[in-house]
Amino acid sequence: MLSYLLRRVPSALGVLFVASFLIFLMLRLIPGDPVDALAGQDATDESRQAIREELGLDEPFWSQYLSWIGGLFRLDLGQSYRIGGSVRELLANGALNTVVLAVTALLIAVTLALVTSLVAVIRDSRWLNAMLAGLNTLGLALPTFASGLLLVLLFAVVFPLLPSGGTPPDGYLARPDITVQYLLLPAICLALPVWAGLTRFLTESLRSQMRQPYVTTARAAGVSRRRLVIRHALPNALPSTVTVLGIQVGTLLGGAVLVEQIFTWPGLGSLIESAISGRDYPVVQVLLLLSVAVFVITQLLTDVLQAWLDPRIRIGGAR
Amino acid sequence: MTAVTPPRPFARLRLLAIAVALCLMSACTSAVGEQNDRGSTGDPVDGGTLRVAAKTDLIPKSVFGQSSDGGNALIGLVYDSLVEYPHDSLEPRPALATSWKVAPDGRSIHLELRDDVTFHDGKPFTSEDVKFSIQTIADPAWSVQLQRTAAAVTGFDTSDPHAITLKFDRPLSNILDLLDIVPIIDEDTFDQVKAGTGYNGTGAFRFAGWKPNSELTFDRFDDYWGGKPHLDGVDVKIVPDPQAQASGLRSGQYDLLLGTTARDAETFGKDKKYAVLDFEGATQQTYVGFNLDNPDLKDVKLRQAVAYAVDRERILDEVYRGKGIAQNLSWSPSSPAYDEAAAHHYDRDTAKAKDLAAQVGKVPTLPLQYIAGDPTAEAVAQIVQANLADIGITVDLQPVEYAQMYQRLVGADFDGLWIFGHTYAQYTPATLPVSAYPFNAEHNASNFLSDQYAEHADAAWGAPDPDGDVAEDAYAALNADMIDNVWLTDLVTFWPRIVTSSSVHGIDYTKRTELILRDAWKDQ
Amino acid sequence: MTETSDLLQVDHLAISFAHPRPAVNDISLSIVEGEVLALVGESGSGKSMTARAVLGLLPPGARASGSIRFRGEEVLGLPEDQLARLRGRRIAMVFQEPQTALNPVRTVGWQIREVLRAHGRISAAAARKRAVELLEEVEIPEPERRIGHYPHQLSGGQKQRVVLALALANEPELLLADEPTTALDVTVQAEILALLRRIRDRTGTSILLITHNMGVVAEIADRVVVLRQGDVVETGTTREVFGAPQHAYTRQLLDSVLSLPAAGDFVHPVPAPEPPQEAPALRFDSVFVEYGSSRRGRAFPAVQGVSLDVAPGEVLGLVGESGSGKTTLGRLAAGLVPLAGGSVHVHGEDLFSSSPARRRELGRDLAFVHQDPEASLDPRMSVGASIREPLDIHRVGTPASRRARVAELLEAVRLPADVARRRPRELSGGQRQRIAMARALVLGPQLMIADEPTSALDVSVQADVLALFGELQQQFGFACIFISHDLAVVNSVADRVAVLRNGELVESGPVAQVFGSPSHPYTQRLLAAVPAAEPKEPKEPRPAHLAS
Amino acid sequence: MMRPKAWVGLGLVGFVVLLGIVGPWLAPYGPIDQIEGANLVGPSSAHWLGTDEVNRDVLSRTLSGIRIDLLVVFLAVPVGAAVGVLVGLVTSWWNVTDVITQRVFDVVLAFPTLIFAIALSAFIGPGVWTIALVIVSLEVPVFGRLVRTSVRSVREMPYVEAAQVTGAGSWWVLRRHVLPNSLEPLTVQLAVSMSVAVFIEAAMSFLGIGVQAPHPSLGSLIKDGTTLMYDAPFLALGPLALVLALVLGLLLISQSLSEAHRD
Repeated sequence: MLSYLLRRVPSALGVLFVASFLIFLMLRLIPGDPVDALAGQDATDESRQAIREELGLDEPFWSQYLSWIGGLFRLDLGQSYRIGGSVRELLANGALNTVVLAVTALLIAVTLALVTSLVAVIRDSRWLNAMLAGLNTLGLALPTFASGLLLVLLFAVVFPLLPSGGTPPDGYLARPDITVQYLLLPAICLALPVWAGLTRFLTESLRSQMRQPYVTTARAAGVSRRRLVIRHALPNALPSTVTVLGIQVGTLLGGAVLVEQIFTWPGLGSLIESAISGRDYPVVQVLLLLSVAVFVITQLLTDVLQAWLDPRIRIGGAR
Repeated sequence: MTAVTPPRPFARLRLLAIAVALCLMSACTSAVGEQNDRGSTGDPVDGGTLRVAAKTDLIPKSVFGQSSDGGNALIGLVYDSLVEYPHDSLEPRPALATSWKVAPDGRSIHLELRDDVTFHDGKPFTSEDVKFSIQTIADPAWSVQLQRTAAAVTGFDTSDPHAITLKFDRPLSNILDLLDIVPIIDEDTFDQVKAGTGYNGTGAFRFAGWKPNSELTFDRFDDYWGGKPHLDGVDVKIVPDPQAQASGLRSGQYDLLLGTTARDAETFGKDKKYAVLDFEGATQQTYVGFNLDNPDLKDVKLRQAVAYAVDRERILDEVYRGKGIAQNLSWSPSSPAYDEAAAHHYDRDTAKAKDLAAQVGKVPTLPLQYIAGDPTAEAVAQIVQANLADIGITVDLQPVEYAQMYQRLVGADFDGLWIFGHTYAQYTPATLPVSAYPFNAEHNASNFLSDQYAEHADAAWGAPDPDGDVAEDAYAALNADMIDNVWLTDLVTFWPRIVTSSSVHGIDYTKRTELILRDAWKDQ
Repeated sequence: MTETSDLLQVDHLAISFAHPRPAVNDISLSIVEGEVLALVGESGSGKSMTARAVLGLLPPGARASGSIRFRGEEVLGLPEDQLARLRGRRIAMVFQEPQTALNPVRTVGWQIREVLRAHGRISAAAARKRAVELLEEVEIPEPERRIGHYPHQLSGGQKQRVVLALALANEPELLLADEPTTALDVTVQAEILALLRRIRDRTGTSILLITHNMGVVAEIADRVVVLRQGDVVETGTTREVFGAPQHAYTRQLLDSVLSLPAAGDFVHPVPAPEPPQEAPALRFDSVFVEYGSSRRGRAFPAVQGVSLDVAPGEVLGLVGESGSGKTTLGRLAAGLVPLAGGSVHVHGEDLFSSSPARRRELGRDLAFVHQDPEASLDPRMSVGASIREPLDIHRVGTPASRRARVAELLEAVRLPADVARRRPRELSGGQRQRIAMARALVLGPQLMIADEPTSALDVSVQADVLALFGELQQQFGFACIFISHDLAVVNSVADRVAVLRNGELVESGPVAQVFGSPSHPYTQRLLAAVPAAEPKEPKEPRPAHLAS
Repeated sequence: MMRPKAWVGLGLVGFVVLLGIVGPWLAPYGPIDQIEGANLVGPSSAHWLGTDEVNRDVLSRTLSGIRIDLLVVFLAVPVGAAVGVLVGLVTSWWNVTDVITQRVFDVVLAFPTLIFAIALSAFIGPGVWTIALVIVSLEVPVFGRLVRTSVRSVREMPYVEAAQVTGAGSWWVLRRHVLPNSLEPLTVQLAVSMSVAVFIEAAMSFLGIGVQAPHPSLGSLIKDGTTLMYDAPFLALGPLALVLALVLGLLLISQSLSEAHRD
């Protein structure tokens, strides 16, 4: 099990390193000099040069890259050009909001996907299946911003039940009941496509597991359908579902850009937009690398989770 | 022996669902309802937090320069200036300075300062703070548009802590503009300003915290020299999308919007639950600029053709919903330099425009840059594009992010045409050609350099009395420069409009569109 | 004709599907208590569907009519919850494929407990105790340890024993066994059959045994019902059916069963083929093959030091049980697996040290026929294109001459010429294997490697294909490695035979010699395990082998 | 035999495609014509879908905007798919190239699409070609991986081995066996990718980094409509319905393709 994990780590690190280099290179090629934005109209060549030196932009490319990577290992993410504070502090706030949103969305999506696909397969009724398939396709076909705006219009404006956006005013922990209300709409909006994709996959794979001989064996031994689905088919369907979930998690950050904009959720998505438009390299490069790291770590975790869920990998083939 | 009960997962799920539903329905308070049910009594009451939605966030490194909603709110709430202009005139009122007197030679000013003012951290306010504040603004690192004016203040007599004499290296007709604009800051805590961690001022509200891209919070300053404010505090949320601001006000999450579109403001204005405040006097201008470094724009006939072609009335009516003035001149109507005839010199005349364009000959496609993601700018740009198409000029629209737009303005490197806003037209006329980026006679965003213009600007700057005859002549000359050379042409002069819920009262603002909330209160 | 003592009574059972598919027409049968009834037929005869109908396990869309009575009570059309009470508790079922019949992510103990729980509450300790008992009953060693194991940690035979334990857990009165030994090696098959018999003897459980293998029938059944395309062809005691088959189809089935030479048949060695004049068609010189990567330290040997010659025009049978390395050896000859040691010579030329171009050239004389008729032809190519492909690869002749050659080969494998335009999925398994052979022969190869070419086919089809193979071999005169787990098949086609076990050569020699008087004990055991296609007198159980 | 699902899907997509092709001839106005005095008027017989805030006929803009989406869906996706298939096919046959290519694909796929899109638009500026480039660079690894999976499974098939034993080279096998047998999963993915492409166009236009004013695309029309959600809720409806129809149609096609593939 451990060696299984260890074998995957080097390639994950490789992806991260290549990505870090590409990000760094790409940002240096983007037209627009950050010094222009900072120096102002009345700046002299001397003051521009001073800014350049202060930001380390006068050093050669490689040494800039290496000092950045070196800083990453010391958790020193650099200083924001525009905002002035350390990138780490800037990120901490946004990251918290994005993580809270994404994790809530993920929990909603996974819970709902489990419930809907289990009910669909256990009940196996024609109209229920048709209804779920319809909802499902709609969930996949509705663009995130359209569903987001619909949710706002319906639940915040026409029926003012929930806030139209923003984070809870006193933080997440002070009033859990208020927090839930603030989270509900954006999380549902972000969860919708994940739920749809996951439900579709899980339902299909549960159905195909139900056709497997081992299910027939258990059925022939008198095991009820509900137990067949939940206790027999589900554990077999989970490993591959986890992989699909891993891919979905990777797309969550991209979806968060839209959802955060619609619900004015001050997370990494909105941060990256403003940082890119402001040519705030230190923030942009860390954010880009972070999104790659999230993806890579998610893949790693899915691999591990998948292996753990499947005794054939967990225990190995030795008799 | 333990009996094994088969688990009943659905039963558990059902319980959970019921629990959540019950919690949502009864036990919990609604985040929305809590903020809506309030009755109005009509009299000022203390307490409550004003929740403001702002479009753009504070940028600490240019807090005194590049204007942003967040930065403006910060300056308006936390800091005071020495004098204050009323909205509708250029006759300043006392603020931190109780009285002032400009020397007869126009080369110095003496100010008496209040002696009962302390900073939020308890430090008393003295003349040294004035000196430090003006010197800070004079530092090019902050890219403040008034930097040139501030830099012209070369002598500081701070021997009396409650009075100061400022000496100039030349006559400054717009010195009071500077004193209205410069926030009085504290040297001891200045390190925190650039880092965005602390802002120590003398204003009615003290800075409580900033979460980048998210919110700024302010608490009431009980020892404010102008009396304790009614509000407990102010929360400024950063909400870049005008649509989200409107939704937030409707759903009761915000009390005051700083970034509504004209159309949203119009819609809200028809609803009794909301109030629309026009910041009259704090006028802003939208203009089309020309970068003369682009060879296609070298010919003034082409620029004049554009000035004749644009349909200012339509832009005013359709985009700004009629709230403003359509004119080609860059002054506010209240400005001493405003000239009714000159302001309508370039009223729409398609025939003239076509004629001028024909004289230029074949014009290649011109790039037109405007603020990306700003519905107002996009609408204006598209109308301008259509207007120019009518006279046979093709324009390629290029949206540029706000930060980039500002950078290009500062660096004077727009590709060709651009649409942007300018301000300072409501101040002493000299401030505009001396300090505003699009007009600065020494180096401006259009790369328009003219000795004649520089001379006229200097004359206006040095005029002993901004309303005097010398000044009047200089203004007339400047107007002629603008009309002849057209390095930019104004489209619309408008005033910012903010929307509040009708439970908010007593909102005031500075000429620079900064919120003043020392007398504001909220129905409880 | 209804007898009250009948445990199960099936009357005029018919099963139909919405779309055409093998179904059950009219089947009637009965089982009395303690009896082993064999349901015999080829694929499509409806034998499995009949058994599934008893437990209400028909696939969705199937409609059954007629009557199925269990102890006089109608079970056909019972609602799901009542069927669930019957399933496992009173009638249990065992399926063909032990590899997939167990839940791969649950332990053996869990699965037994689950089956016990399906019919009433049981404490964890009691369930564990019962699980151990059951594993003992199906003769799995170290049951205490095995209940914590996952299916993939067990051998095929052990898995089938666990499946049996699951079926027996709730002491059913009737056991439906659907081809319970088909997927197993012969020695394991013999053990499982012996176990089934002992269970019947010990518990009195009746067994409905579904099989296509007449040898298995002869070994264990009391009575036989022969099915053909959904109808009962013949019913009788095993003795009657084997001794005097009434129906032509029964006779045909019995005739197509291949037999081995009886022990001691071999007296005079058949004169060995003349000593090879030319280089052998294929020579293995103490070859080694490893699977897995040695770099990661997880390589295990698949073939160890095997030396063998195949003379031109000779058919060498390669036999052994699963894991013996016979398939690997065949793939090695085709150059499909890397060589870890030794050398392989094809017509005197070293296969693995020649250049890639030369190896492709050598391919002209080499052909490979795969076991699985489903996968041995590209589903996207027409039959004609598949047969023509080797000609296309080596750019032999003109398009017209290639077409002619395809027609020639189709005739040789006795298929109509118009088959060339069809797609593989339109053909039966036997037809596809003929096409695979035609493709293999199109370039007139000197050496053919046939990997279990008939093991997926029904017995009667298998007999036809083997006969065809013999004729083709005569006609084209190629040398052949014929790989099979079925000793009787090898007996019918091969000149010489090599017996493999765990990657090593056990013995080799002319077929009659090796099968007639095997010298190695393993070969003897292998031969003894093959069920003979004639009923035996009841005799004392053979010594139980340890589970593999 | 085709399922009703496939017919509905084809019908929806065909309808949108037809509108996109003949639409500009049916449109009463030019897509960027500003009609004097018709500022944000509601749906009427003169303007079926109303007019927008700069006096343009929304119906005409919608009909014209479809073309951008068609371009993205039926040009960018197939180009990305073709490149991906070619790269995947060629590189996955040999272990060394396979490992390198897969790592590169890993890196590209590791960037969330929209974040990649934002970064790219900062680099080359917003516009239709930016959308196309985002989609192409997304689809290349998607299809490359898919083909790789096919190559890896098809190369183990007995019919491939039979050909190899007879002397077929790598190219032969790739061309004659692997490619044809990979087509089914590829067609399913093609339909899925096309629906994703509609999303990407819409999302990028929504974020302001897609098609630029004054030219319409379905996504930018929806964005324009939503900024005027309270004043003119009718603006976004037409384009939104078309996006839904297109995505729904493509999804139904992909679903019925994969179901047909499975049976």
